[in-house]
Amino acid sequence: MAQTIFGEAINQAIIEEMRRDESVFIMGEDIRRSVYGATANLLEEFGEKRVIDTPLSENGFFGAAIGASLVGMRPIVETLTSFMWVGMDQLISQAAKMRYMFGGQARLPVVYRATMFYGGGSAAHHSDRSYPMFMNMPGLKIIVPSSPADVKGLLKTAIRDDDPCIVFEDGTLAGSRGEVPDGDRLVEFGKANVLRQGEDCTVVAIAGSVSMAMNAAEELVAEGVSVEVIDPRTMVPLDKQTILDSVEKTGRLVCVDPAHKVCSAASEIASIVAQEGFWSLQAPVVKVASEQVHIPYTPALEKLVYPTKDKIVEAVRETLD
Amino acid sequence: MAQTIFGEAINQAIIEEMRRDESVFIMGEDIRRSVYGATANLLEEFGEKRVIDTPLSENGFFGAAIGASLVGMRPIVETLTSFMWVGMDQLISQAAKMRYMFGGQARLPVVYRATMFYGGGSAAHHSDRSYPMFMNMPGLKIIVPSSPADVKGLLKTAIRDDDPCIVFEDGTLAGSRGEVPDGDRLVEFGKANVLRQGEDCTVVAIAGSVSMAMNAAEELVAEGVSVEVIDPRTMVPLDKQTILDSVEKTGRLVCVDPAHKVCSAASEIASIVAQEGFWSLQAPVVKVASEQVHIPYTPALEKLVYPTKDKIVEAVRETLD
Amino acid sequence: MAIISVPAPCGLSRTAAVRDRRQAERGAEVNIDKELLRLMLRRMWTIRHFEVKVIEVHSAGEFTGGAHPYIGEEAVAVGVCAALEDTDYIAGNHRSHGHPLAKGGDVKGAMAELYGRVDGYCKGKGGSMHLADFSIGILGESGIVGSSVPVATGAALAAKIRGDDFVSAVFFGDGASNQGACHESMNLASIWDLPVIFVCENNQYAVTTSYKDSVAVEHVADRAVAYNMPGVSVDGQDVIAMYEASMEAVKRARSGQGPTLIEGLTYRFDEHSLGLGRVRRGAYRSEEEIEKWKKRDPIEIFTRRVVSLGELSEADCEAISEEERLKVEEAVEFARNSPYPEPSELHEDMWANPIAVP
Amino acid sequence: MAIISVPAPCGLSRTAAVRDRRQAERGAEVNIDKELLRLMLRRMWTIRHFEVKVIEVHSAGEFTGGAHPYIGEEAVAVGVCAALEDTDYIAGNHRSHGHPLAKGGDVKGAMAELYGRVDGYCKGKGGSMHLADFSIGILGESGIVGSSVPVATGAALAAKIRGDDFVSAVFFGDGASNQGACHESMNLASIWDLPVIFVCENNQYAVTTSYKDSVAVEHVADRAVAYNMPGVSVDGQDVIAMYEASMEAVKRARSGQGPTLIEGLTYRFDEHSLGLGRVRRGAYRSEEEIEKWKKRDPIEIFTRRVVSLGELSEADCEAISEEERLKVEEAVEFARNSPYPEPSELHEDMWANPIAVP
Ligand SMILES: Cc1ncc(C[n+]2csc(CCOP(=O)(O)OP(=O)(O)O)c2C)c(N)n1
Ligand SMILES: Cc1ncc(C[n+]2csc(CCOP(=O)(O)OP(=O)(O)O)c2C)c(N)n1
Ligand SMILES: [Mg+2]
Ligand SMILES: [Mg+2]
Repeated sequence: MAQTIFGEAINQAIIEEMRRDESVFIMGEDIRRSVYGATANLLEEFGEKRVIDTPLSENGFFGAAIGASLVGMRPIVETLTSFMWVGMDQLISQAAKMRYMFGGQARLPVVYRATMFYGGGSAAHHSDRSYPMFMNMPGLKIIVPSSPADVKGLLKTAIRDDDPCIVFEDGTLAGSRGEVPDGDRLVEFGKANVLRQGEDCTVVAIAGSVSMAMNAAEELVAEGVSVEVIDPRTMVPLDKQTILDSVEKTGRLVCVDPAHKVCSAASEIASIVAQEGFWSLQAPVVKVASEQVHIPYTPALEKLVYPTKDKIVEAVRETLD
Repeated sequence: MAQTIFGEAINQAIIEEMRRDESVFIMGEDIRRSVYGATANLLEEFGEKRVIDTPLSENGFFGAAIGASLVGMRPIVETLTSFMWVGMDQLISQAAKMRYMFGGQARLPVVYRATMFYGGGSAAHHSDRSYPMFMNMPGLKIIVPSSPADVKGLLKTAIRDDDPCIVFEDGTLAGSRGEVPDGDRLVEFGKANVLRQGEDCTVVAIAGSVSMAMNAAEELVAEGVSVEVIDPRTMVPLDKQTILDSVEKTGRLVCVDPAHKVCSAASEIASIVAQEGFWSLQAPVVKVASEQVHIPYTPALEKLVYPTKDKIVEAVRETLD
Repeated sequence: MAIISVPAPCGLSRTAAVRDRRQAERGAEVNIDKELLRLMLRRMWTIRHFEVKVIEVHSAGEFTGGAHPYIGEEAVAVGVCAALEDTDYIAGNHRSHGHPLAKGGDVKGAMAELYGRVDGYCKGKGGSMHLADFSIGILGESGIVGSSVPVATGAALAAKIRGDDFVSAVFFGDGASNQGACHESMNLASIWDLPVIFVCENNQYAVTTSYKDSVAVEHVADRAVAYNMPGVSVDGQDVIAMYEASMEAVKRARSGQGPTLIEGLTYRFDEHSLGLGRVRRGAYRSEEEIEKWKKRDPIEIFTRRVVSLGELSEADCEAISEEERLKVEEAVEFARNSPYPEPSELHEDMWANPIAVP
Repeated sequence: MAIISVPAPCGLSRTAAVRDRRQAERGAEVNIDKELLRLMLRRMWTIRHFEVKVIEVHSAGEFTGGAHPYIGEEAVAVGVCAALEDTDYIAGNHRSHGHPLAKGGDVKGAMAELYGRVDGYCKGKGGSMHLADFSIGILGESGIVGSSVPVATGAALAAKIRGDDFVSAVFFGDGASNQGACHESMNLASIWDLPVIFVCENNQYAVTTSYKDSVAVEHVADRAVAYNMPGVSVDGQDVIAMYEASMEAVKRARSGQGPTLIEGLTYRFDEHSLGLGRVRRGAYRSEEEIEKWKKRDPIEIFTRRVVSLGELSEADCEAISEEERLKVEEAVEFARNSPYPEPSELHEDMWANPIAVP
């Protein structure tokens, strides 16, 4: 175990997988000089053929990664969520759909690492948290890690997985630290992480909101409220059983999601529990997700948009009224 | 009142609005010859300047419509949902975000008419029902008409609205008939249509699934079950009050949605009721949405994907168990 | 060894590139193995009979869904694929039957796919617009115009990274050439010297829209200069010319010199599509134009030529056509008798590493 | 009336287009109104002082968020905008301060926007990358590279449809030229003869990536042939040359002859950005290269020239600089004193026809 920064954990995962498997390569904008921080030292070790700086042509190189994956390579693509709109057609029409529409012939072991910048004044064009939109489209595995250990283990699993994966890397966590187990440790897809056991209310939180949920739970101890905190870690596949089991125990559910609230991952989880866990519920499900506005530049407004510890505390209290 | 075909109602709306307002123009692929049926007779009446055939450059002309709208025009763009992936960046980064990020300076009276082909063997690339993804992104008004009268009235409202609207035209309705009121009749955004009053269960249905819900309701009469059928008609803005009021009366909710079930409009509605209408609910909310697979070409499988009258009947019975 | 002379294509003014190519052809000696000539003819006939049959059974309502006939354009795909090995890759578009058949795809599998049956290439899940056979390098057709161009470019990228010597070729239309995907892919291929061949099937229309109204340059091949790669406009009714241009491009690609843009000047003899999109016929193309082009039938041109040169006999050619016709008839029978997939198949083939169905 | 001679640009080989243009410049008489010369100098100084100040206050932590300095590139935007009227439109990109200031945007509003205050152009909601002032035709900067190119093309489409005589100009980088959006827009503009000017600011790098590694052609302007429009590479350190090329393009545009692609060969003197993206300096550009280009400071080049020609005095030029410096200082004071928006502002400005907040 070593204390590791989130960004370094990503870097380690890439390096370990590139060492392990020659068919893994990485492409993206300005990755050779590691402009976004996660691709340091790759060029030196793996050379120009496996560490490729691309032109500003997201649709083109997102698709090139797909083509390379079809013929046996395992590409990793670095991008930001906000640049995925430009390359959307390749992500949806090709990466997500190809295997099924070709009757299972295609194998697409391609990983898109999409950083979610937000929370630091990056404004409407650079603050997308778009995983719920991709959840609606079958065919993509959707990974939303919340700790250095998880991002490392899940990214490694994604690289070895034979399906297209998008790893949404929460930019608010870039500098966060945490224990990362030594050695070649994978984190399985579809296994939620129960970070904290509790009896009174289940809080399901995603990516950057997980630590807020933990802090909220901590704060609520003083009020004698015992909160169970669950991080699904992967949205596709989603470990709904762990959530349902927890709600069966607590009878209450708060869904926390940094994405926009309408048709969010929080909405999806709430709707699953409203259908499959209804008889366990003793109170309304409460969503704590981002306000349905674009991300304002000014810090005076931006801070109002996202889930916070206080909003979560409030939501939990609401379920207990 | 005249019996009118869905496609003709669209054509009438366009013609009436183009006559009324010189700044309205229409662009799209092969619209002069009305390849998709809704743009017949426009070229003859309005000429080449206002009826523009575009090259296959969706990102380019989706964006050109935005630019034209900024300087005072009111463009209508014809496309298919499945081609929107190609032009996604303009829809999201510009149409949806521009007004807010420019502090309210921009006015974008642009309408995208996006036909949803599905249900007739058009396969994975031509069968998208993507409105839930757009619902997650603030800034776009999302219209999902289910009848000739509604598509006409809502499209007219969209053309006069000063915000970007996407009108999702359900292709399974293209040939359907219905009464369309004579004269210049608008349908207001954000006003759900209660098609049928009922006491036992609320069924909220969208676009092509509305008639299935009506048929299901009809069938359930024989079992002594009285179903209330609500068509939200616009997803953004969503008339949640009408839904909540109905559930308060019936205590039961079935959400029907032709879109893929995960993070669907059905999920959103279910989550709203699980939060704000929880105390009214006497049974689990049931979602009837499309299976989470791509649309298979073969009719043997395709027919299994979507909501049907039978699935809705089953779902209503489930809420009454 | 045959001296092939080419009749002038009609209706298209020609760029320098076309002129050069055609000069080179006129009177130039062509070394093409008789077996390859037979194969080219055979594949053109496969496609022709396939498409004729598809129109017939589709209008009889034997299956639904869209289908885009390749009749009139056979020489383009066949010329290109004749220059490829089984280990090379192709990707295509919505006009999707010609490419896989030209690459040697199984006729039965193709037909069964159109019928939506389990014995189809894609078990009935893809249909007309999504034919694919990975086992012989057919990476699949795509319903979204322009969308397979980056994918084919990526296959070539893999070759470059691994040092493999396969090439990839991608077919797209004059309409598609206006998609950003084409621009981005050609630039990528050029800066990275990728072994990819961009084949623009310029049949002069995108549905009802003339390329003259939608492509700013006279020839799509003129755009190659914007990517610093060779661009050549070829008579797309002449399978030999297509083959030769492709051989040159393949040589360049395999020797690490990078991509080529080949524009095949051609024409679709039929309407844009069956089923999908009710295209009103007539207004956008004159009867004269259609008739003029139908006189330039690629199969007739080729047959006349090889027969007059004594390369193949008339009987040979007829036999080939007849064999392919029968193969298509058998394929239809095969397709009709193949079962539809079971309902339990619905969620199969979504994932290589399956997950629970949500 | 002044004879303007231009020093040779360094570091960039030149296409025929550049050579022609530079021949035309050498020794050619230039008729530029003294007031316009003063205005060009003034606006270059506005931008320069603005950016210097932004770097200073940003590194002092007075606001967060990214900002992309335009220092070294002032002549491009100023030369283009000097050829435009208030009623013409511009759109820009992430390197976003130079364009609006060159178009005559209010310095206070710009600075207050960077500070996230209510008196900013966009009430603090946009920030550095989304400056816009619709009242004088600034349709807004865009953080997504290439994304404003279709938008500007659409403004020009409106002019065409209505018969208005405004033009629109759009600024994008060498990196952006590889986006499909540029390809599609240029083709649209060409086939429809739209009054739009595509201004590529070729500062030779996209963040750390050299255009030589990412653009397949020697000059972005070489791509104009792919759209059958004039393409010209201009010395982007020479505001007069940029102005003249723009005037020609504007004339073409206003008279219905369609679009022009102008490539300004330039260089950014500073790092890619402040804040957003921690760009490691150094490795990708040599110190020599940077020094060489800094000797081609557009403001110095211009000042030396107009002074030596006797068009403006040294004192005039210094006064202009000082006035602009003070204006920027005032703007900072103004910005600091402007309030942040109230929380109640959060949901405002989403809709022109408001709906209930979900
Ligand atoms: C992105 C996209 N836009 C529009 C369409 C609808 N469409 C299908 S084929 C076609 C015309 C294509 O023309 P071209 O590329 O020249 O190929 P051709 O049909 O002539 O072979 C159009 C507009 C589509 N499938 N995909
Ligand atoms: C679509 C998209 N991809 C990537 C980025 C990240 N990014 C911002 S600026 C930039 C470089 C742009 O280079 P260029 O167009 O040459 O403009 P310059 O910065 O040199 O002025 C990159 C990669 C982005 N903002 N948008
Ligand atoms: Mg065509
Ligand atoms: Mg640049």
